[in-house]
Amino acid sequence: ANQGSAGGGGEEGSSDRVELPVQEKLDVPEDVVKAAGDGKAKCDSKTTIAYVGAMTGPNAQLGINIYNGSQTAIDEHNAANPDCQVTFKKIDTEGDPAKATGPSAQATKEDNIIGVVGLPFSGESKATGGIFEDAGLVHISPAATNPDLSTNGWKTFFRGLGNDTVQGPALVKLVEKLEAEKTCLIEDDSDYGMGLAKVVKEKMGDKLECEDAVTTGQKDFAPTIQKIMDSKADTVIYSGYFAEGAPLDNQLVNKGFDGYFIGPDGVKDTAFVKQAGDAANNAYYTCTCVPGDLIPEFAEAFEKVSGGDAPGTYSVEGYDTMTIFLSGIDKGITDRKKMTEYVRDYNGVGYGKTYKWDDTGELEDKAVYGYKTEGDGIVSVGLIE
Amino acid sequence: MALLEIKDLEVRYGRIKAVEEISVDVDASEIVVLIGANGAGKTTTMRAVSGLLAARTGSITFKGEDVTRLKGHQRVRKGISLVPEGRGIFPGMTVRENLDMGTYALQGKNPESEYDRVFELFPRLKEREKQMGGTMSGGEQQMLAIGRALMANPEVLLLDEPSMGLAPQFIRQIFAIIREINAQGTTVLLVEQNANQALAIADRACVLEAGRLTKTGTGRELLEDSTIRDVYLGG
Amino acid sequence: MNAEANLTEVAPEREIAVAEGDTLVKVKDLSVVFGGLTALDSVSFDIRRGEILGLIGPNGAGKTTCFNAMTGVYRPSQGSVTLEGNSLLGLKKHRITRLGLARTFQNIRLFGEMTALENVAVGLDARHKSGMISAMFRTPRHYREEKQIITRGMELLEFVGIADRAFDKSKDLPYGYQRRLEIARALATDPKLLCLDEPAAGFNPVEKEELMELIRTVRDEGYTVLIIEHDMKLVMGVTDRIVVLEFGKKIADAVPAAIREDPAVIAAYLGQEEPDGTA
Amino acid sequence: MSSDWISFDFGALIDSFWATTFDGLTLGAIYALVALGYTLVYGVLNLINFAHSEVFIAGAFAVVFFLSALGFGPSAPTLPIGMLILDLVLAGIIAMVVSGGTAVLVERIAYKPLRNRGASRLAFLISAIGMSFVLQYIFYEWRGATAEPAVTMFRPKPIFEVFGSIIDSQQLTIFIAAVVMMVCVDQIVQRTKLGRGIRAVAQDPDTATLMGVNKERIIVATFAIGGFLAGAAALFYVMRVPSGVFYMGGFILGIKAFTAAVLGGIGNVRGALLGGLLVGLIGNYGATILGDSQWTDVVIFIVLILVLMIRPNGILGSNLGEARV
Amino acid sequence: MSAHSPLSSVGAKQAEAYGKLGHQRPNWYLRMKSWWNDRSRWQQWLILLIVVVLAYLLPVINPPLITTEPSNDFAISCFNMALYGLVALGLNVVVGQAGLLDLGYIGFFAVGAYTASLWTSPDSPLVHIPYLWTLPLAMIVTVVFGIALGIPTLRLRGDYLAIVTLGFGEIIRLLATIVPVLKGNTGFQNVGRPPGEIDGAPIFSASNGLPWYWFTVTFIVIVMILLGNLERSRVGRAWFAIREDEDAAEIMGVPTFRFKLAAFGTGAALGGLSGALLAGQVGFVNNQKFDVPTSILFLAAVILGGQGNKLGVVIGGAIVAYVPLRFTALGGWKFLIFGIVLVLLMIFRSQGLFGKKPKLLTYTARIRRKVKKEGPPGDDEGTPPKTAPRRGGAA
Ligand SMILES: Nc1ncnc2c1ncn2[C@@H]1O[C@H](COP(=O)(O)OP(=O)(O)OP(=O)(O)O)[C@@H](O)[C@H]1O
Ligand SMILES: Nc1ncnc2c1ncn2[C@@H]1O[C@H](COP(=O)(O)OP(=O)(O)OP(=O)(O)O)[C@@H](O)[C@H]1O
Ligand SMILES: [Mg+2]
Ligand SMILES: [Mg+2]
Repeated sequence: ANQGSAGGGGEEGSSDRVELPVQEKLDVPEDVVKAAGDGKAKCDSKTTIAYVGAMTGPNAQLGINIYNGSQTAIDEHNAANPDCQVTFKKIDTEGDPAKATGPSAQATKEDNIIGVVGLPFSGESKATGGIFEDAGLVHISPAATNPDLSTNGWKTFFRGLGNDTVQGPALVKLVEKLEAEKTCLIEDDSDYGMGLAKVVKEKMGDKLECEDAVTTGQKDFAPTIQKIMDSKADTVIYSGYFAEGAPLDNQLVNKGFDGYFIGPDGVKDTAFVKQAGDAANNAYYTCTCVPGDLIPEFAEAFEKVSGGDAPGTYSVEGYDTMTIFLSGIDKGITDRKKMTEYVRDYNGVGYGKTYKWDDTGELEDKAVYGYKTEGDGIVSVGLIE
Repeated sequence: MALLEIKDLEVRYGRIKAVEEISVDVDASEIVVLIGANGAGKTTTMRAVSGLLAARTGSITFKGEDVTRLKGHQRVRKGISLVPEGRGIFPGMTVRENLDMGTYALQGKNPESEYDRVFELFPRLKEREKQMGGTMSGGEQQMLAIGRALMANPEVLLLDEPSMGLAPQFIRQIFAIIREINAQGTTVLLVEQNANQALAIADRACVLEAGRLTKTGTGRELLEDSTIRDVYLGG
Repeated sequence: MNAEANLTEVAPEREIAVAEGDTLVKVKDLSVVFGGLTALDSVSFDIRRGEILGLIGPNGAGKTTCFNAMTGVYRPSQGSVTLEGNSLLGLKKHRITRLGLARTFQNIRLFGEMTALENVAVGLDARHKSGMISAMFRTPRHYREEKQIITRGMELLEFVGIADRAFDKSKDLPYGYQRRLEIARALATDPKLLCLDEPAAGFNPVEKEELMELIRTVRDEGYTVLIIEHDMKLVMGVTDRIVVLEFGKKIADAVPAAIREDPAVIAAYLGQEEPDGTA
Repeated sequence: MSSDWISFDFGALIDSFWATTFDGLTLGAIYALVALGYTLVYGVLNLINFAHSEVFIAGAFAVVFFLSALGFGPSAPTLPIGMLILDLVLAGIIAMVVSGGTAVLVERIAYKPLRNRGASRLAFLISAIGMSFVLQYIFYEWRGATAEPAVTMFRPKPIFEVFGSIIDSQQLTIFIAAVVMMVCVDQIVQRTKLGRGIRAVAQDPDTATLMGVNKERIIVATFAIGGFLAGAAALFYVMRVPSGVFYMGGFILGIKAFTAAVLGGIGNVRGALLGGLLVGLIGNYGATILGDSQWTDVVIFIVLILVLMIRPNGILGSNLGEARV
Repeated sequence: MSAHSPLSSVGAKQAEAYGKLGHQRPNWYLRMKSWWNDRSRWQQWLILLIVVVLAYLLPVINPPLITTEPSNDFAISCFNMALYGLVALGLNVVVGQAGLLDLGYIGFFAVGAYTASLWTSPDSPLVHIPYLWTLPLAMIVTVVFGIALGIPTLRLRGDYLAIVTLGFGEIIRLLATIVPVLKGNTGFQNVGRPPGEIDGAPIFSASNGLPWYWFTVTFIVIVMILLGNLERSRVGRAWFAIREDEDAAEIMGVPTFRFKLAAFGTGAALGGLSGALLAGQVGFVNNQKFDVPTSILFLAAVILGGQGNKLGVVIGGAIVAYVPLRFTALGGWKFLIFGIVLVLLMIFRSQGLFGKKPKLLTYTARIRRKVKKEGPPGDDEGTPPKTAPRRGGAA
C-alpha cells in the first residue's frame, strides 16, 4: 500500500509549512572502523560478547533492532577472520527492570563473556549497572538515554549515544528551524519521554502553548487532541515512543490538525510511518543516530540478518558498539579488565559517530540528526547542530 | 406396556451412589407415589427421569421409546414435565411470563385454552398475572409451578414434594388438584413426605430406602402395612 | 436419648438470672413494608423465658419476615424488638447473636465444607475473644478457648445426637443430621432465645417425632424457643403457646388447645380438621 | 515535595464541554458494545468472561486485514460513498463473524468442559484468564508487539454544529450505529423467544431445562451475540483508532468495558449501555479537568468505587432479572 | 447442602461441584495422604525439616534440567520463586481463606516496594532509615492502604469486589506514574539492602541471589507457621465460614466485616513485605510491572497451587515465577503455553495442584481417634458414608 505520498492527505494545507531539504547522501568517513578488521585476527573461539536486553515482551522491537545490528557485525567479523570466531550470546531481559537482574547476573557469571552490548532501556540499566560494576564487566548501552545513568560512578558503563540533554535541545532547535509559533508538548510516562520533555520544558519555558501527558499503551487520545486543537498550536512535540506517537499523530490529523509533529528517536521508526499513515507526512524527528539506510553497505548486510527489514533505530549503534568489542578482541584482549580499559581509551570512528568517551562514560560526539517523513520512509535532513 | 418405564436406574454424584437398581413402571392415567426418608434418593430419581441428571446405568423408556440418552429439554418436548423440589420459579419474571415459559417447548403456539385451564384450576394466578414470580408467597409459587408444568400439557407430570412448606389448608387443596389433573388424563408420578395423604390418592406406591426400592404395592396396601406405618407414617 | 445423660454438661455456665416465665423478648408494633406491600403490620407479642412459642399462619402471612426483622436481616419500618430490655433494632446481625438470639434457616445453611465440629466451633466462637495476635502466637487464652471448643463442641454434638459424625464434612451428613447440626450450631452461640424456621420441613412423621423430642430437651435445658412450623401435629405437640399471623397481622395468641378451637384460626389456616389429624 | 501534580481546571472543561461530551459519548458507545458482551455472559453464566477482550481484538484484526486486502491503507481512500458504506458493512460483518466465532470457540474450549464437570466459579475465571493469555500471545507470536499499520476508512467530516461544537461524520456513525445495535439486543432479550430463553437460563438454568430450553444452545447463542457486538465494536474502534490494533489492545479496552458493565450493573443490558456512555464521559471530563489524560483511568476507577459504595449492584442493579425476594 | 431445594439453592450447586471434585482426586493423592497421616507426629516433623533444609539448599544444589541457567542466574531465579511464593501466601489469605476475589493485589505489592524505596533510595527526598526497618514499615503502610480500601468496599459482593480491587491496583500504578514524588518510570535507584559485608563486598547485592533467597524463605517459613496458627483458630474459622456462606456466618455471630478487613489487612501486609523484598533485591523500583496482568498472575499462582493450602500456594507461586525464567528462550510462546496449562488445569483439576481443605481446629487428635473408634469411619476424604435413613436417631 504505497498510498503514503499520493493519498488525500496532501490537501492539508502543507503550503505554508517550511520544508527542510532532504540529505541526499552521507559520506562514510574514510577511517570508519568496520567489524571485519584486517582478517588476520586470532582468538579463542570461546571468547564471547553478549547482548543483554529485551528480545521479547512489549518493547522487544528496539532490542531486536540492536541485536540484529550486533549480529551483522559478528557475522561480518567471523566471516572475515577464520581464526577468530567470536561467540555471540543473546540474553533476554524483556526490558523489565525487575526481570533484568537474573539475566545480568548470569552474564557476569560466565567468564567467557568479556563485553556486553546493552542494556537498551534506562530502567533496566539502572537496575543492573551495579551488577556489571561488581563483576567488572564492561557494557555499552546502545539506546538508554537517561542522563543519571552516568552519575553512578560506574566504571564499566558506557553509552553509545547522546543522552537526553543532547537530544532535548535539538528538538527545540528543530522547532525553531521549522519556524513554528505555537508549540504543544506531549510526553508519555516513560523515563525517556519524561526526561526529554523536562529538557524541552526548560528550554521553551512559557513558550509552550499546551502540555499533556499520555500513558504507555494508550491508543485513543481524544482529550489530548481536544487540548491541542483548543490551543491552536501549529507544532506538537511528542516526547515518547512511536507506539503511542503514531496513533496520536493519526488522530490529530484526522481531527484537522495541520501543523508539524516532532518526535525524538523513539518516534523515528518506519513503524511510525506505517501506523500513522499519511498523517505522518507532517512528522519531523531528531535522533542522535546516523541514518543507517544512507549507508548502503551496512543496510545490505543488515537485511541479510534481519530477514529483509531495513536497519531500524539504533541498529547502527548495535553494529558500532559490537565492532568496538570485536576490534578489541582482534587486538588480543581476552579478559574483562583489559576490555574495560580498551573501551575507556577507545577513540575510533563508527558508521554512526566518533566513539570516544569522557570519564563518566558519556560520548563526546554529540551529533544530532534531523529526519522527516518522505513517502513511507524516513529520510535525513542533516545535522541539526 | 407402561407409559413410563424406569429400569435398573443407577445415579451417582461423583463417587456417591445416590440410587441404584430402581425399576418403576408408570401406566397411563395412574398416580404413582414414591415415599422414603430424607436422602433416600427420591429427588435424584425424579431428576434422572426428567433428564437433569444422567443415569449411570439403566434405562428410561417413555411410550416405548428409549429416552435415557435424551437431554432434559428434549424429554420435555416428548411430554415429561417435572415440578422440581423448591418450585423453580423464575423470580425475575412475572406470573404470566412464568406461565409462558411453560409453553417454551411448544414450537411457537400459545393456545389460550391452556391458560384458561390453568387459571381455572388456580384462580389466584389470574389475579396476580402481573406480579413478579419471586415475590409470590410459598403457596402461590407452588401453584404457579404446577400451572406452568401444565401449560406444556405433559403426558406425565412429575411432582417433587409439592406440599413442602405449605400451610395445612393449601396441602389439602394441592392434593385435590393433583387428583383433578389426573382425572383430566395426566399421568402423575409423585414424591411426598406427607405420606398419609399421598398414599390415599395413589394408585400404586413405591418405598425408597437408601437408594433402593424396598417395597411396592397399591396405595392402600402400603397405608395398611405396619412397618411402613412405623417408619413413615408415625403412630 | 443418650444425650440426656449429659444434660447438665451442655450448659454448665448458664445461669438463669430471671425467674422462668418473665418476658425475655418483647416484639412491639412491628411493621415491615416491601415497596407497597405491608408484610408485617403492627405485630406485638412477648416471648417468656423458658417457653416454646409457636409462630404459625398461612403462607405469606409474614412469619419469616417477622423472624428476619427480629434477627436483623430486614429493617422494620416501625416498632421495636427488645431482648431483656435491650433494643435489637439497627444492631448488626452478629451483635444480635451475641446478645443472645440464635436461629436456624428455613433452607439449611451450614458451612458445607467444614466438619460438624468445626461448624459448632464457629458458633462457639461467638462467645470467644481471642483475636489475630493471640491466635498467631498461641497465647494461653487462645489455648484455653481452643480446648474448650473441643470439649464443649463435642458435648453439643452429643446432645443433639450426632457426635459420631463430628469429623465429617457437614455437606456429607444426612439431611436429618444436618438439621440437628444447625440446632447444635445455634445452641453453641449460647443463646437466650433459639429461633427455628420450619425445622421439620421435609421430614416424615417419624422424623418429626424425634425432632419434637429434641426441641423439648432443648427447652428443658433452659433455652427459650421460638418455632415456625406448618406441621400442626408438631406445633400442637411441642409448643406452650402459639401466635397466629394472617396477612401480616396477629389474629390469635393463646395456648395450643385454644388455638385449635379458635374459629378465626380455623378459617384462616387450619381449615376443616382431617380425621387423622396429621395435616 | 511538589504539589502541582494535581490541579483542577474546571475552566478547561467549560471551554470545551460539548466537544468533550460528544467525543466521550462516541467512545462510550464503543465501550458499551463491548460491555454488553461481558454483561450477557455474566447474566447467563454468572461469570466474568475474561477472554472477551480478546474476542474484541480478534474482530479488530479481522477488520484491519479485510480492509487492507480491499486496498484501504494509511490514507483515506477516495471511494464513492456507496462503495465505502458497502465495504464498511462487509468489514463489520466479517468482524462480527470472527469475533462471534472466537467467542463461541472460547466457550467450547474454556467453559463447556468446566461446566460439564461442575467446576467452581473461580475455576471458570482462571480458565477464562488462561484463554485470554492464549489468544493474546497467539496474536503476539503472529503479529509481534507493534500495532498493525493504520487503515483509515474515511476522514471525518463535520456534519453539524451543536452548542458551538462540531459533530463529525465519524462520531455520528459510531454513536448511532452502536446505540441502534444495543437497542436491538435489548429488544431481543426482552421480546423474543431466544431472549426468554436467555433470561430463563440466567435466572435458573435447571428449571429452564425443565421448560424445554436447550441450555447449551442458549449459552452458545449468548456468547455469539456478545461476540457479534464485540465485532461491531471492533469496526468502530478501528474507525476511530486506525492504528490501535495490537495484541494488548483488547486487554486495555476490555478493562474499561468491564468497568462500564459493572458501573451500570453487570448482567443488566441497559446498564451496559449506560455504564459504557458514562465511562466514556467520565474519563474525558476527568482528563480535561485534571489536565492530563493520564488521569483518565484513575478518575474512572474512583468514580466506580464511589458509585458502588452507594449502589453496591451498579447504577441499574444487576442481572437479567434476578431474585427480588 | 440444602437437600430441601437442590434446584434453586447455590449451596446444592456447590455441593454438586464439590462432589465431583472429590471424584477427580487421583489415587496417588489419597495414598500419599494416608501414608502421611500414618506417620507419627515426630516423623512428620522430621520429614518437614528435611524438606525445609532441601528447600534452603535448592540454589546451591542447582540441579541440572531444573536450573534456569544459562538464561537466568539460578539463585536469583530462586529468589523470584520464593518471592512469588510469599506473594501467593499473602493473596491466599484473601482469596483462599476468606474467599474475597482480589484482582488488584499487585497494588499492595507496589505500595510495599515504594515504601522501601522512598525511605532508603538516595533518589528520594525523605529521611532515610535502614532497609530492614522498611520491611515492618512497608507492612504497616500496606495495612493502612488495605484498610482504607477495605472499609468502603468490603461490603461489596464477589465480582463487584473483584473489579474494585482491580481498579485499586490500577490507581496505584497510575499514581506511581503521575505523582512526581514517586518518580514514575524514572524510578528509584540504589534502594537499600540489609547490612553485612564479606571481604568488603555486601552480602546482599543485586547480583547475589542466594542471601536474598534464604532471607525470603525464612520469611515464608515464619509466615507459614503464623498463618497456620491463625488458620486453626477463631480467625481462620471465621474466614472459612465467610467464604462458605457470609450471611449465615454473620448470623452465627461472626463479625464478618471485621474479619474480612483482617484478611484484607493480613494479605496486604504480606503483599507489602514482598514488594519491599523485591525492591531491596533489584535495588531499583519504577512504575513498570505493577500492572493488571502481573496481578492476575499472582491470582493464577494461588489457584494453581490450590487455594486454601498454604504449602500448595507457595509451590504455585514458585511455578508461576519459574516457568518464564526457565523457558525464556520460548519468547511469547511461554505465555501461550502457560495459558493452555491454566485452561487444562481448570478442566481436569480445578481445585489446583494441591488443593485441600485446611484443618480449622487445633487439639482434635485425641478426640478424633476416639470418635473413629466408636463411630462409623470418619475419613473425610474417602467414600462418604451412606446417608441411610436414620431411624431412632441418637436414641
Ligand atoms: N448434589 C449432590 N451431591 C452429592 N450428593 C448428593 C447431591 N444431591 C443429593 N445427594 C445425595 O444423594 C442422596 C439422595 O438424595 P435425594 O435428594 O435424592 O434424596 P430425597 O429422597 O429427595 O431426600 P429429601 O427427602 O431430603 O428430599 C443423598 O444421600 C444425598 O446426600
Ligand atoms: N423481599 C421481599 N420483597 C417483596 N415482598 C416480600 C419480600 N419478602 C417477603 N415478601 C412478601 O411478604 C409476605 C410475607 O412473606 P413471608 O416470607 O414472611 O411469609 P411466611 O409467613 O414466612 O410464609 P411461608 O409460610 O410461605 O414461608 C409475602 O406476601 C411475600 O410475598
Ligand atoms: Mg428430595
Ligand atoms: Mg417462611
